[in-house]
Amino acid sequence: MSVFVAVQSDDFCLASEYHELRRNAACGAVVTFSGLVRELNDTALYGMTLEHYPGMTEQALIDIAKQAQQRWPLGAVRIIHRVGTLKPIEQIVFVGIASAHRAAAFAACEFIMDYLKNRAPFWKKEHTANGEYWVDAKASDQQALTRWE
Amino acid sequence: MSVFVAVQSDDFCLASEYHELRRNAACGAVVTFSGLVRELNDTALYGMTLEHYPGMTEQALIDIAKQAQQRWPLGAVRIIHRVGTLKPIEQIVFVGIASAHRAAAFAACEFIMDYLKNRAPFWKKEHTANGEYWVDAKASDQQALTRWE
Amino acid sequence: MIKILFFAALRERLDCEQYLLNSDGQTMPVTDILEQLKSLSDNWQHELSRSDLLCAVNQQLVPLHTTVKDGDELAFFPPVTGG
Amino acid sequence: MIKILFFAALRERLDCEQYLLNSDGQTMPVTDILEQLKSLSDNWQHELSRSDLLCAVNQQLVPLHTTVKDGDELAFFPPVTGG
Repeated sequence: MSVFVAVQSDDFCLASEYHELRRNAACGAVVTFSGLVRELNDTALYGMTLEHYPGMTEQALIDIAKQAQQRWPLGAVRIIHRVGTLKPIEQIVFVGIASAHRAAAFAACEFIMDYLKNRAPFWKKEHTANGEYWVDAKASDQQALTRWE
Repeated sequence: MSVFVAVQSDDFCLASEYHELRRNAACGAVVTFSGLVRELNDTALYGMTLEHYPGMTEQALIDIAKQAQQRWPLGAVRIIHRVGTLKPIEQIVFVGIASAHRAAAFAACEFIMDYLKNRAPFWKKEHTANGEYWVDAKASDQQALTRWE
Repeated sequence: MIKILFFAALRERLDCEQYLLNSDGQTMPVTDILEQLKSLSDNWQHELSRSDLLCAVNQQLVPLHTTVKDGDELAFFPPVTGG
Repeated sequence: MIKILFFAALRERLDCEQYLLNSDGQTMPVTDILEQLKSLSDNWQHELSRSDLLCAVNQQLVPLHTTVKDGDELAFFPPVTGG
């Protein structure tokens, strides 16, 4: 099992990540999740700033990847999270899984996103037409964890 | 909601598909599944031939995409399935979903793969060191449907 | 006339890709057509008796008791293995 | 000495990124440290009383009753919103 984790201000390239995930010839299933900066319902979004806790973020992502690895048979896990200032429709986060089994690949990818949303120390501040606001944590993200308990 | 379906002998490009899926600015979540020709446990695999029922395959994939659309709020669904002769580690199938919500994107992508595996008229014949064999349907694929009923 | 198609392992075992059945303008259940086809030979009898046989009428999966009519496209095939 | 870090909305509201606490070599629960910090001002009292306050010791999420010792890195922050 290979684990790759990165916290970076640079953008990432889905095609390169996929290329890495495909290296294991025993893995017939590759699932990817990409999270993008999306429009707001009520006001114009100019962009957002992602703050993080340097050092702890990388550690938290590795921990989450290892938990996934203990639950499902995985060939490779890649997690990238961006920090700094992002514009609308830019990429924020990538999680990619390679496995011999598609059910394991889907479950591990969703598990990692659910845990990342609740446990990895990142915080979003939105820059909108109405001012700057720290994003509130969503109850639905906390709720999502219950299915894995 | 946009639906794109293709049955083709040509390879596909994940980066191009992702580019299309990202067009909808309201969709912050993109999930992709890629199925690859993988090694066999017991013998060398030289490649496989994918037979299909022309006309019905496209129709079946559109039906499956529409069922997913009725269950979850989706921005875009893209399904590509290759036919003809494929070599090891080549791409077989792609399913990509864009949605405002990651849970919907994950569920729809897995739902489509589960239905495709049981309802879309494709058949694999493996070319191995021991001869040519039609692949047997797996009970686990049929079992996977029960969670959506 | 009803066009009957066979796919994959079934096509190979029957050594038949397409079979045209004169339906005399009648509608009939797929099960009746299956009985006619099974009477062609022991091999057809055996292959078309498999419990996992799938059937499509006009490119839609249907149960074997479905009725078909003149001009319909009927297809038989083994469990699908794509994806 | 215990290094205490604050992040995101909490950092802004306290107007404090880092606070060094002289622990006199003692071990103590995070709850005791919180009480000391709350006594600094009404604002600190208010901000550090939030029920959703999260705490990490040496970069691991921990409950507030966890004990810290000299040289530990302690951090307080609001619910995370990455991904």
